[in-house]
Amino acid sequence: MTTPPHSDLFQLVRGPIDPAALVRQVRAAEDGAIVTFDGFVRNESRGRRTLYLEYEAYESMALAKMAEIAAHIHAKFSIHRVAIVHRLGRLEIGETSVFIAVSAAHRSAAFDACRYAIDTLKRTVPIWKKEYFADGAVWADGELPPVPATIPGTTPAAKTAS
Amino acid sequence: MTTPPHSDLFQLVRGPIDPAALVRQVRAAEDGAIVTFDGFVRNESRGRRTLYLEYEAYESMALAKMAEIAAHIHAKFSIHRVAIVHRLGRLEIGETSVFIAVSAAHRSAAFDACRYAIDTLKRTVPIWKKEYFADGAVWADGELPPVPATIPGTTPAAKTAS
Amino acid sequence: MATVSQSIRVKVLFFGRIKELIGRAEDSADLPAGASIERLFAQYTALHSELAKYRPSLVASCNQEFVEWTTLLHSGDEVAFIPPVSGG
Amino acid sequence: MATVSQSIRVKVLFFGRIKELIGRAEDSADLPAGASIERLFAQYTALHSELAKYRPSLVASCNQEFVEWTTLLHSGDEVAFIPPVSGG
Repeated sequence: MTTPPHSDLFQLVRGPIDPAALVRQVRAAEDGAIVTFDGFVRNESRGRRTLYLEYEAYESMALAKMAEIAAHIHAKFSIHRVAIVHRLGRLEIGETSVFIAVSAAHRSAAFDACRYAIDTLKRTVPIWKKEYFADGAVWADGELPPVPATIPGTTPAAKTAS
Repeated sequence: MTTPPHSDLFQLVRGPIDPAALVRQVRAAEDGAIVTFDGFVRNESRGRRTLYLEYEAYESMALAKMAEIAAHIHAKFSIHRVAIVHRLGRLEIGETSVFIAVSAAHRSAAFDACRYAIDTLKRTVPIWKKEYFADGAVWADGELPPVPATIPGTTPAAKTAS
Repeated sequence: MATVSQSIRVKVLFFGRIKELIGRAEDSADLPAGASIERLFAQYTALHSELAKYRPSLVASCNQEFVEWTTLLHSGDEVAFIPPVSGG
Repeated sequence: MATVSQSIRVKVLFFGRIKELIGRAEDSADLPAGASIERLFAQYTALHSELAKYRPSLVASCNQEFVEWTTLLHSGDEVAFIPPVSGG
């Protein structure tokens, strides 16, 4: 659990997600609107009946990318706080895999920011979903994250000393 | 409480709104996404510190208009169910005045429909808010609902016999 | 056969600032047959002159539908003069 | 003074279908100084020829940032070959 300046929250969890707790995390008396996105396991995928899913993540990088999404939406939209939680491991039909809550003084920013957050999460956060069917399992088709423009010859600094 | 074909729900309540119950109302195994909007009482209004609010409604018409919004979003977007609840009476700072939950197979429809629902509710549902400040109370500036184009000379049928 | 000057009775509802101005939430009004909502409103402005200034910021409803002020009324209709709405 | 052919050691992480193909989640790899991520990937395709066909559908990361395959590595870097992501 990371709690940077705005009291935002980013988590990867292995048990059920508690939406009410996340909404409490972002709610404040100066706000007037909270928009939430709850993504949960559908019972079918491209016409095949899903049995269950398994999610895995590159955890340190996923949390860093979730914090990056939060930084972007604070910069782009007049929002107050955001909470982003993704569950890992085995998930049954109907269980929440991702939950995002955004608070703001006004609804328009909350809607825009929540949508930007889930859209960007799906394109850039290193999490993978394996779909289990009666006749086998497949890694879900996904999206290849874009590589940001870099200054030639530079390398990201190692986060830990070698 | 009205439960038309899609198991949609429209309510005007005088006690606290329970978001979890409304999310359960719209959630189904064939869905994958729920977007919610939670509107709650801010501690200020145009720079003045709010003490509390009072909401009143033209109740029968408000429920009819909420059902109309639901019919519109079912027609416009690929959604599954919608729940729309508005609270009436006295509300303290931080309390939820309106809660909307929309379920869908895919997130885009759920976002679009939820936003359309709250935007339309604010323009067309006959509910009024009185804001109480330390130095008095005012009816909130609102929006004048548009009158739909009508066939000249016709009148809406009375809902009850005279 | 209807008589020439038959009268009708409608139910009238008041909300928000209009309710405070009229001093009641509900009324029953008698009108000549064929009267419009505009005519009904004029009956109230005759009694409450301050009401007139709100006319541009009101919309009429008849039987829970927003309607034009020219809408003709019938016995049993439920009419309201709706101030700007501020739910949400 | 650095010697001419100093070698570096990097940490390599595998996820999803790539983890299944390689048969492990994590590895430690030795490379000549100045080697790129592309060069590191080539060391794995030499051992696991089926890996080559995934190259167009992978993006490289270095120290938790998405980077170009031409990025040069340094000792202690954490590298991953990221398949299309499917969170949410």
